[in-house]
Amino acid sequence: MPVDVSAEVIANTPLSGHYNVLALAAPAIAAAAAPGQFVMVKASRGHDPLLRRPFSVFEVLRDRRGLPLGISLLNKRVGPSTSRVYSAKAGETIACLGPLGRPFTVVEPPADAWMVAGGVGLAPFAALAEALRAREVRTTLFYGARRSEELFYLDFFRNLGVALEITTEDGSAGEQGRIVRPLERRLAARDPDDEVMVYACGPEGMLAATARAARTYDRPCEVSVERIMGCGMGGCYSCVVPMRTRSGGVHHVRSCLAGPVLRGDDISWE
Amino acid sequence: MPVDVSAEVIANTPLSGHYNVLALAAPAIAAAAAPGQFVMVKASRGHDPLLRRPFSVFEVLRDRRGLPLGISLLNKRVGPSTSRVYSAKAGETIACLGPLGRPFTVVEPPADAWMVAGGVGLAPFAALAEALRAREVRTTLFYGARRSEELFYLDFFRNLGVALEITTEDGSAGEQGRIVRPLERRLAARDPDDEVMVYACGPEGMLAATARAARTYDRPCEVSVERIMGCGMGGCYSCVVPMRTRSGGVHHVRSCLAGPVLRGDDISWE
Amino acid sequence: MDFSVHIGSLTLKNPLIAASGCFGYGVEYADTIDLSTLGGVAVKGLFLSEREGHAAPRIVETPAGMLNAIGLQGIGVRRFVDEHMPELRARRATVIVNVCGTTIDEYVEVSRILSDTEGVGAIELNISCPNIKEGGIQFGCSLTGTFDVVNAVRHVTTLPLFPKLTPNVTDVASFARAAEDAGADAVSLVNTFLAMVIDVETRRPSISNVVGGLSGPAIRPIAVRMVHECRQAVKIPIIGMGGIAEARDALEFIIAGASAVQVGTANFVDPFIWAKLLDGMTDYMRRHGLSSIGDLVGTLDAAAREAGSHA
Amino acid sequence: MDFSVHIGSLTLKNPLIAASGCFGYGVEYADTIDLSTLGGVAVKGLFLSEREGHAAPRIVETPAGMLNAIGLQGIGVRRFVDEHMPELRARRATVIVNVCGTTIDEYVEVSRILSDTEGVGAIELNISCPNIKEGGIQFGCSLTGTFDVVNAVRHVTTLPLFPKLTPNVTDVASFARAAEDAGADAVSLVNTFLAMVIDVETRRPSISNVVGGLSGPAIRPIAVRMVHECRQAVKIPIIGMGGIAEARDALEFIIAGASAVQVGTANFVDPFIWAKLLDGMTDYMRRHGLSSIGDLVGTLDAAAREAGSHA
Ligand SMILES: Cc1cc2nc3c(=O)[nH]c(=O)nc-3n(C[C@H](O)[C@H](O)[C@H](O)COP(=O)(O)OP(=O)(O)OC[C@H]3O[C@@H](n4cnc5c(N)ncnc54)[C@H](O)[C@@H]3O)c2cc1C
Ligand SMILES: Cc1cc2nc3c(=O)[nH]c(=O)nc-3n(C[C@H](O)[C@H](O)[C@H](O)COP(=O)(O)OP(=O)(O)OC[C@H]3O[C@@H](n4cnc5c(N)ncnc54)[C@H](O)[C@@H]3O)c2cc1C
Ligand SMILES: Cc1cc2nc3c(=O)[nH]c(=O)nc-3n(C[C@H](O)[C@H](O)[C@H](O)COP(=O)(O)O)c2cc1C
Ligand SMILES: Cc1cc2nc3c(=O)[nH]c(=O)nc-3n(C[C@H](O)[C@H](O)[C@H](O)COP(=O)(O)O)c2cc1C
Ligand code: FES
Ligand code: FES
Repeated sequence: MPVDVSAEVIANTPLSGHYNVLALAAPAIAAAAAPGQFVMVKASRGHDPLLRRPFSVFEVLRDRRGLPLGISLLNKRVGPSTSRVYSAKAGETIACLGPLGRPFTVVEPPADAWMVAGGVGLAPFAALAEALRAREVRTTLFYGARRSEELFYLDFFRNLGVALEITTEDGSAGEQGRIVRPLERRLAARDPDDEVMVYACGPEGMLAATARAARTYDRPCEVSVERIMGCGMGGCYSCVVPMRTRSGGVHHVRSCLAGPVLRGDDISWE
Repeated sequence: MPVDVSAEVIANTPLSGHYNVLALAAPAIAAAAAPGQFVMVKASRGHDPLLRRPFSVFEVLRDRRGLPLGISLLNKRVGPSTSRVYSAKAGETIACLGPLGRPFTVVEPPADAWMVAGGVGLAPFAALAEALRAREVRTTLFYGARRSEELFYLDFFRNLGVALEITTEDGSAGEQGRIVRPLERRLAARDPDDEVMVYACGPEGMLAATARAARTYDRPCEVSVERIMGCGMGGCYSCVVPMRTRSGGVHHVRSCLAGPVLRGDDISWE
Repeated sequence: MDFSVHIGSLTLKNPLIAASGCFGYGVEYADTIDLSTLGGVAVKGLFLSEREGHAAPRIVETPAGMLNAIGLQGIGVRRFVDEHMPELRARRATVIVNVCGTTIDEYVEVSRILSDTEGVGAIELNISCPNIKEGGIQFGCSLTGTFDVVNAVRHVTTLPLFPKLTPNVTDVASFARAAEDAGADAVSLVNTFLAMVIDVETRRPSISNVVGGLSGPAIRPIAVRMVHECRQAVKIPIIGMGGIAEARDALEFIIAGASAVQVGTANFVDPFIWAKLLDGMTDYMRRHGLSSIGDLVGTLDAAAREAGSHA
Repeated sequence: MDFSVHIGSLTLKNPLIAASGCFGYGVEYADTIDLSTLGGVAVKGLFLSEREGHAAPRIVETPAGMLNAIGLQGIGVRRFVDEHMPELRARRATVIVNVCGTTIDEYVEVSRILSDTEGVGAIELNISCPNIKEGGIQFGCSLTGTFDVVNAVRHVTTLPLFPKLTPNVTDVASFARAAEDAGADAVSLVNTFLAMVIDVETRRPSISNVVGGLSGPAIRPIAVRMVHECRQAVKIPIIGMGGIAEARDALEFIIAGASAVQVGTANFVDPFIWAKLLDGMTDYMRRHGLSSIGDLVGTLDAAAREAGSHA
C-alpha cells in the first residue's frame, strides 16, 4: 500500500559535483520502508520530464525520539530528473511515491552479510546495514568506485560496525580494480560451513559477476536490479528481467513487483 | 539587435498573492531598452512549458553610478510560466531575450502625457514615466484595478511627480468603476489647444475604449497591445493585430515588430 | 452530480477508465486505490495464450510523452479468467477486457471465452497495437480488415464491443464508420502513434523493438482532433484517450465528443489521479451549472471564428 | 570538419535549415544572427498573391509543442522577390522558397517566377499545410495529387525541388516514392500534425481556425520514425524535421536517414540556437571520430535486439 506524498526537501547535501544526498520529509514512507525498497520521485512540474524516477531508500531519518520522519536519497546526476534532484532546494516539495518493491531478506546471526556495492549502487545498503547491525549480524561492505572522491559515507558504515573492502578503478583508494576481485578472494577463502549471505547493487556487469561468484561458492545471493521503470507499480510491464524457467527458457518478471531485489541465481544473465 | 541573456534573479518581491516584481541582472538589455519594449522570458527548463512569454520592461535597474545593471518585471500569475516567474528564487537564472518591439513615442513639453493603465497593464509605465519626467513632461497616470490591494507602486509614481487618477472596480480606493470614465471626463474638460498624448496598456476592452475616447477628443493615442506571441521576433506571425487599411479593409500586422505599441486609431477594434 | 455513462448494455459509474496496458490486470492497483470508484478498468491486452513480449528496454521517455514496445506480454485469456477475474469481481471493478489476436479466429475465440465469463463488462478489440508484427494493426489499418474482425466478433458475443482504433491512418473517421457498420457498440480511440527514438551515442534504437507507440500529453492535441472527427462521422459513443493528465484534458475529450475517457500514461505518473480527475470534473460541472456529464458530450462550439479573417 | 550537404545542384554549408513559417522571410533575423552561417533559410510559404491569413488567436501552446493555424499570411511571391530577395542575397543566405498554391497552375506559376529570380537556391513545395481549406494538403494526401503537382513544377524549373510531405497519412513512404517518381530532388518531412485544442471554459477551439498543425518536441519521435521509413523507400535525399531542439535531436534525424534538417518551433524559443546546434554536432563528430557529416546519414543500426525476446 504505497502512499504518494508531497515531500518537503529538508536538506540537500552535495557529496561531489555529481552526487548528493537529499533528505525528504515523508514520515509515512519512512515508517513503512524496508531495506531495498524504492520510491518513485517526480522531480519536475510540467510534463517534461514526464515520468517519475526510481530511487532506493537510502536512509530512514528519525527524530530525537526515534520516530520516522523522512527518508534520504543518494542521488547521482545522470540526466534531467537526477539533475533536478541534485539541485533541489530546501523548502521545495517533491512528489514521492512509496515504499515500493520487494526488499532484501535480512539474515540473522550466525549468518554473515556481505554487501557488494558499485558506485551509486551503495544506495540501498545504508538502510540494510542498519537492519543487519540491529540484529548483530557481522556485516562487510565491498564497495567499488571509480576514484576515492566517489566513495561516500564510509564513516557511517564504520560507525555501524560494518567492515569495509574498498576498490577504486584508478587505485586512488583501496585496491585498484573491480570490487568483484576481493569478493571472489574472500569467497574462496571462507569456510564452506559458515553461512554467508551476499547482497549486491550496482552496474549490471557487476551484478552478473557477483551472482556468478556466489553461485560458484554456493552462497545465496540477492541482487537489486535497475531497470527503466515507467510506473513502479506493476502497471506498465516496462521493467522486466528475464528469469530462467525450469524448462530452460526465460520468463519476464516485473522488477518493480518481483524485485528490485531478486535472487541472483534465478536471473538469466546475458 | 536583441540579446539573449541567462539572467540571474537578483530579487523577487511579492506584491500580493498574484503579483510580484522580479529583478533580473541583465545589463545589456537594461542599457538598450526603451519604454514600452518587452523581453521574451523562458521560465522553465525542459519543454513544458515550451515557449517563452512576453513581459514588458518594468523598471531599468541601475547601480550607484547610474549604470544599467538589469531590469525588473511586473508579473501577474495567470498560468504555468507566470507562476514560475512568481516563485522564482534569487540566484536562479532565467533566459531573457530582448529588448524587443517598438517602444512608446516619448513626447516633449509642452505636451502633457496621460498614461492609462489597467491592472498589470501598469508594467510599461514605470519606465515611460521616468523618461517623460526626465524631460519634465507633465504626466498623469490613470490607473484602474480591481481593488485597492491590487494598486502597486503608487509612491514610485508620486515620487517622480506623476499625478494619479485612481479607480477600483469595488470602490475600495479612488473612484468606483472603470478607469476610462475619469479619462473621458478629463479629455472633455481639457482645452483642445493644449497638447495631450494618451498612452494605454491593459485589457483589450480598456484599450479600445481609450482609443475611442482619444479619437473623440482628437488626441493622439498609443496603445500597447497584448497578443499571444510565439517568438517575439517576427518569425511566426502569431501575434497579429488587424489594422484598418485605406481601402476600408483590414491588414494583419505582427505586434512584436510593428508593436507592441501601436497607434490606437490604426487598429481595427472589433 | 450524475457522472454515469451508458454504452450499449454497460453502465459506467463515471467516464474515467484505466487504459489498457497501463493498469496491469487491475489487481496490481487493488490495494492502492478502490477499483470500484473507477468508471472501468481496461485490462492489459490478452491473446489466447501466454506471451513473453519484447526484450527490455521496452520504454523510453520523450518530450511530454513516452514510447513503448512491451510486445503484449501477457498471461493469456484463460489464466486471466481463472487467476484475476475473481479478485476483480470481489473488488467490484467494471472490467473491460482488451482482446488481441493474430488472426480473426483468435479474436473470436478469446471473445467467446470472455462472453462465457461471469463479470466481464465489455470487450475492447485491440486492432491497433503498433508493437507486434503479426495481427493487430494489420486489421486496424485496413477498412475491410476492421469491418471483418469486428463483424466476426459481433457474431459470437452480446457483450458491449469497442474496437480500438489506431491513429496511424489518414482518415480515422472512415475506420470509425467501418466499426459502426460492423456492429460495434462504441469505438475507443486513440491507440499509440508509431514512433521511434534513437540513442545517438550507440546509433541504435532506444527500445529493443526499434519502433514503438507514443503516448502521453504530447499526443493529446492530435487525439482530440480525431475524436472530434469521429464524433461527426458516427452515431455510436466514443471512448476518447491520449494524453489525459488533468481534469481539463478529460473535459476536452468529452466536449470534443467522447462519452467516456481512458487514462494511460498519466496513471504511471500518479496512481492516485482518479480521485483528482473526478474532483476537477465535479468542480467544473458545478461552475458551469451542469448536473449530468452526458450534457457536456460533444458540446464543442466549432463555428470557426472567421470574424477577423480575411484570407 | 566537413558539414556540407549536396542536394541536387544545391550545396548547403551545413545541414541546418530554418524551417518554413518559423523564420519569417529570413530578413527578420538578419540583424540578430548571421544568415550566412545557416545551411539554408526556408522562407515562409508564398502564394502568387498576398494573403491575410486567419484571425488571431493563431497559436496555442500544448505539452512540449504548439498548435498553429496562421493561414499562410504572406506578401505573395512577387513582393517577396522585389522586397526581400535583395537583402537575403546581400546577407549571403542560402534561400529555399516554400511554394504554396490552391491549384497546380498556381504552384507552377509561383515556381516559374522563382526560377527566373537570381539567388533562389531551391524550391520547397508545400503540399502539406493543414491549415488552409483549399490547396496544399489536398495534394499532399493523395498519391496522384502529389505526383501531379511535383511533376508539373518539375517541368518548369531546374531549381532543386523538395516536396514537403504531410505526416497525416497512413504510409508516408509511398508519398516519398510518388515524389521521387515525379522528379523531386529530395523530400522534406514532416509538416505539422493536424490537431486541436479546446478551451474547456468557453467550449470553443483555442485557435480561430478550429484545427491547426502540431509542431515542436512533442512530435519528434513520430517524425523520426517517418524519416526512417522514407529512408528505406527512396534514394533521393531527405530533409528531416519535427521537434529538433538540441544537437542530439538533429543527429537523431541524420542517423535515421536525413541529409539535412530543419528547425522550426525551437527557433522561437531560442533564435540563437543555430550556433549551439552546430557546436553540439561538432563535439559529437569529434568524439565519434567522424570528419564528414555525410558519413553519419542513415547509419542507424536497426537490427532488432531480439536476443532476449521470446514472443
Ligand atoms: C529500483 C531502482 C533504484 C534506483 N535507485 C537509485 C538511487 O538510489 N540513486 C540514483 O542516483 N539512481 C537510482 N536509480 C537509477 C535512477 O532511477 C536513474 O538514474 C534515473 O532514472 C535517471 O533519470 P534522469 O532523468 O536523470 O536521466 P535519463 O535521461 O532518464 O536517463 C539517463 C540514463 O539512465 C538510464 N535510466 C533511465 N531510467 C532508468 C531507471 N529507471 N533505471 C536505470 N537506469 C535508468 C537511461 O537509459 C539513460 O541511459 C535506481 C533505479 C532503479 C530501477
Ligand atoms: C508585449 C506583451 C507584454 C506583456 N507584459 C506583461 C507583463 O509585464 N507582466 C505580465 O504579468 N504579463 C505580461 N504580458 C502577458 C503575459 O505574457 C501572459 O500573461 C503570459 O504569457 C501567460 O503565460 P502563462 O504560461 O503564465 O499562462 P498561459 O497558460 O500561457 O496563459 C494564460 C492566459 O493568458 C493568455 N496568454 C497567453 N500568452 C499570452 C500573451 N503572450 N499575451 C497575452 N495573453 C496571453 C492565454 O490565452 C490564457 O488565457 C505581456 C504580454 C505581451 C504580449
Ligand atoms: C506501456 C503501454 C502499454 C500499452 N498496452 C496496450 C494494450 O495492451 N492494449 C491497448 O489497446 N492499448 C495499449 N496501450 C495504449 C493505451 O491504452 C492508450 O491507448 C495510449 O497509451 C494513449 O493513452 P495515454 O496517452 O493516456 O497513455 C498501451 C500504452 C502504454 C503506454
Ligand atoms: C507557426 C508555424 C508556421 C508554419 N508555416 C509553414 C509554412 O508556411 N510552410 C511550411 O511548409 N511549413 C510551415 N510550418 C511547418 C514547419 O516548417 C515544420 O515543418 C514544422 O513546424 C515541424 O518542425 P518543428 O517541430 O521544428 O517546428 C509552420 C510551422 C509553424 C510552427
Ligand atoms: S515499472 Fe511499470 S510494471 Fe514495473
Ligand atoms: S510573436 Fe512571432 S511574429 Fe510576432
